[in-house]
Amino acid sequence: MVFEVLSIMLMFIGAFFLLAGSVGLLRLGDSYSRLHALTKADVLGFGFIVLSCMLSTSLFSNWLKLFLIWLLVISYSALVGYALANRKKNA
Amino acid sequence: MIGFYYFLSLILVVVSLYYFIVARSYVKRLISVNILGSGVFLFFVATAKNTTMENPDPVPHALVLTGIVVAVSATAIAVALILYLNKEER
Amino acid sequence: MLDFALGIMLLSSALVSLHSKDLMKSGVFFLIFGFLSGLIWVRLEAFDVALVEIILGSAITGFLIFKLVKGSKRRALRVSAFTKAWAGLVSLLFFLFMLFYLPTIERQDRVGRLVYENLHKSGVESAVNAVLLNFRGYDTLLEVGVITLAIFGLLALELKREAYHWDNPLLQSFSKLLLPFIVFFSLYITYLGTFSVGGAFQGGALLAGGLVFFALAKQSLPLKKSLILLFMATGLGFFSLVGLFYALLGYGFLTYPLKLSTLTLIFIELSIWISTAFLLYTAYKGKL
Amino acid sequence: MPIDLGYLVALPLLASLLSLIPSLRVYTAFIFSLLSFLLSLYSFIYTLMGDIPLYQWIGGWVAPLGIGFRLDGLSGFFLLMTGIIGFFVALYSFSFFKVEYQRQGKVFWFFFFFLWAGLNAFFLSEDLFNLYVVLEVLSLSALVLVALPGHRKAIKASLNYLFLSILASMFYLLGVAMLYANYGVLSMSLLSEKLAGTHAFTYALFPIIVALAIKSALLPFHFWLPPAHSSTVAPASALLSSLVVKPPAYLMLRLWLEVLPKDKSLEYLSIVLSLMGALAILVGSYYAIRQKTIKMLLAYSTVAQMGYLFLMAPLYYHGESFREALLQAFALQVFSHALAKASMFLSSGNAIYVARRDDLSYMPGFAHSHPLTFFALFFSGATLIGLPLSAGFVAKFLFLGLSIRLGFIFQGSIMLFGSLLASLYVYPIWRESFSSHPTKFYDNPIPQLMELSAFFLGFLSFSSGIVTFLLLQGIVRG
Repeated sequence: MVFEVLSIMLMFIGAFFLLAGSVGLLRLGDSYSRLHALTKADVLGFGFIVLSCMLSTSLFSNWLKLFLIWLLVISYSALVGYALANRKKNA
Repeated sequence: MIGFYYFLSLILVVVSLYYFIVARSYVKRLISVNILGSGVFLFFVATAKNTTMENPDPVPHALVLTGIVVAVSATAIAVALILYLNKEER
Repeated sequence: MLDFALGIMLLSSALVSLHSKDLMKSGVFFLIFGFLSGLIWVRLEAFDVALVEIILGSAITGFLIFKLVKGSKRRALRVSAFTKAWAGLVSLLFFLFMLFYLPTIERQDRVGRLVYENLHKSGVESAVNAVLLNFRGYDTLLEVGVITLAIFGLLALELKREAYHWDNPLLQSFSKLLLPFIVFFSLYITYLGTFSVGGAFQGGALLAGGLVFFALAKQSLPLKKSLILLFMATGLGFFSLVGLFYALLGYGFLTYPLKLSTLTLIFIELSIWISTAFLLYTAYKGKL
Repeated sequence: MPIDLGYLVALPLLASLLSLIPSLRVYTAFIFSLLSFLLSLYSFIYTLMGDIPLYQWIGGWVAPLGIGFRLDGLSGFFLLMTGIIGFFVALYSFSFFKVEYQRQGKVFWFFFFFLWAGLNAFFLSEDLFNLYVVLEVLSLSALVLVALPGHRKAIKASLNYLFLSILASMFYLLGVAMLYANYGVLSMSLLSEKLAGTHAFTYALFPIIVALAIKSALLPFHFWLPPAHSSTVAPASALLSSLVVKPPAYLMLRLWLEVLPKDKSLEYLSIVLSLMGALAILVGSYYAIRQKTIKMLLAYSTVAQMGYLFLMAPLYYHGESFREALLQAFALQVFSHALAKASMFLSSGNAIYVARRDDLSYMPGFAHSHPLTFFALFFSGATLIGLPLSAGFVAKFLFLGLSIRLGFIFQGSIMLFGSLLASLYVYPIWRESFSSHPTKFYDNPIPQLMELSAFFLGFLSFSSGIVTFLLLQGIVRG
């Protein structure tokens, strides 16, 4: 029972960070800082959501898949952040 | 709920038909054809859901799958031809 | 409520993509339109279609369209006010015409009930793949033919233009790291197709995405040209050979005997998987 | 003994893949074109003797679940037409690509066999969605054949053709989706039972008919055809003009006669189609007469000749009792136009090979230097106009008899006037090639094979008028 409550709470925290990220994307003026908001806040929010999904599943295979998804999201969002910043600099 | 998706597919088809005729550049015309295709596929999948069985009818899903692959291959050729025309112009 | 929100977002992204003057903007919104329509397919419980739509319908089509955005002029075609008027009239009439049509559709189970009844005889558990490969296998044969025809047509035009790439060390190392996992995962998706969501086209498109990501960093595959050509032609070649083989054996064109059908279908899926991947990879590169 | 109809589709597909291998190219091209021709011939002979219509359910799954092949008199006849034209165009292309366009020759065979497989698949299939995929195969392979020469005009023509054909395919798919939503069935034979007495199909009919009209270049949508068919190599434009525009008209006839029940809206639609057909004949012939280059002239004459098939739409609607005669007249008109147009495009290829120029005034005096090509032009021109003894004449004669018996004087008179116009645009070709003092005397010889194949096609189109009773026996039987 405690797992359900915990996962719902984590889900809310994740949703809050996603909201913060998108608000940051809209509000911040300079594109570099918007990039910051996008990569940092969203990935953190996503991490919390993955954590809450992990709690709600009992199967170990799902647990492993979710962990791999989280790894992939972290790495490619860093790459995308770097790519956007790099193109912005040379363009 | 299904009626809304039928209506949505209808709007997509009509809007993309208008923009197909009025398109100023080949790229816009290509995008409008793709959106028209998505509208027709939405009509198909809405029909799949419009059944009394609990899980939807798989035949329209297979047809839409085939349709998407056909649309992608037609787009690939269209892109090659448009690139050829742009290259020729310069 | 969720459908309403998805529908409005889909419609608005379509409108922006169609109406905006700037081609880059319409390209980006076309991508958003593709992902949203993928979500709508999930909402309508069409999971296989959602997978294909997101990978093929929006990502790869979007990528192809982005190849065009830089080069093309905005004013290629002249459009007079008269054309706008009759185009508006035609689409309005068509809208009204279809509006009268919609109420005539009633709720009935069409061929779906028959598919579920005969599912055990098709050698595949997932209903969509049973229809795709066994019940309507001839459609899929012609469809593999269409994509092979399109990409070989693209090669026949001999476009000398260099595909878009960005040689950046970070991208190169990351794509090199990711490629084996993508290949393995797309094979898993293709094999999964016989049981649940997934299948040959989804896996092939996924692998194509991986290969394109690999080639994006200006790295070419270590395969010879003729081998790539062979991979591209395996889908159509193997599928029609199997169809002919069973015709020669007397079962009839594309008719699989029950005990052999699962094995044959798996081999057909693998051949479609490898050929779709390399066909779409060549579509990105524009030349061999 | 009925053969497996799957061979008719799978063999050309395999041939197209094999023709990619450079060393095997010429052998596969010859062997498989001969093989496909014999297969089509066998299936035509089967319709004369065996029990037809022959149904073959692919994968053993019967109608609503699976897809079926259907071989009856009409489809057997069109398979024969595809076989004959495919075989002779293959013969022509052997020597054509040795002499000109060597680069395009390498890839031509892949799309040639794909087109052949698509045509066989179209005339055999009886499933609406399957016909959508086959229409896409046909338009994509035709499209690449148009873009083959690679110069700017060909690419622009094929791009316009591509956009229009994708739009038409999507409309056709919408029509099929509407039919599936209402009746839950995709196969034509089941659909005819379900449609009796309902009205919902008239809505679905509109997108399908518009799509088929676009694909067969009926009047308001004919703009893509002349640039597309005139800007490509001779064998490709022969294939396009004679074969690729025919299947949509064939599907419309099959829908009209076998699937759709009698309905008020159908009658109005047939009148509209007949008017558009009549306009197509008049406008097509008018432009054909004014053309300066032979390929554009032939392309516009294709638009005009396709108008005949739609002109007779009211007859298909009212002629329930004369079903056999209507099928025969339609089949013969398509057959004669296909063979005549193919041989005219091939001989125009010869003329361009000799004169190095496309426009009519420079046509070499063929009567003196190359009699074989001149005879090909003469025979096929006679068939286009419909002079007696030719298949064109028999088709027009049958149509005329039917339109008078059913009381459609307008259609009959337009057809006669159309034949007059046809003679007006065929005559300049004869005048140029028969001119006693040609502007420039060309004596460089045309390769033997190119002349012979053009001649045989023209001769067949003319002489088949004599053996029509044998050709049409299949349709009479069912």
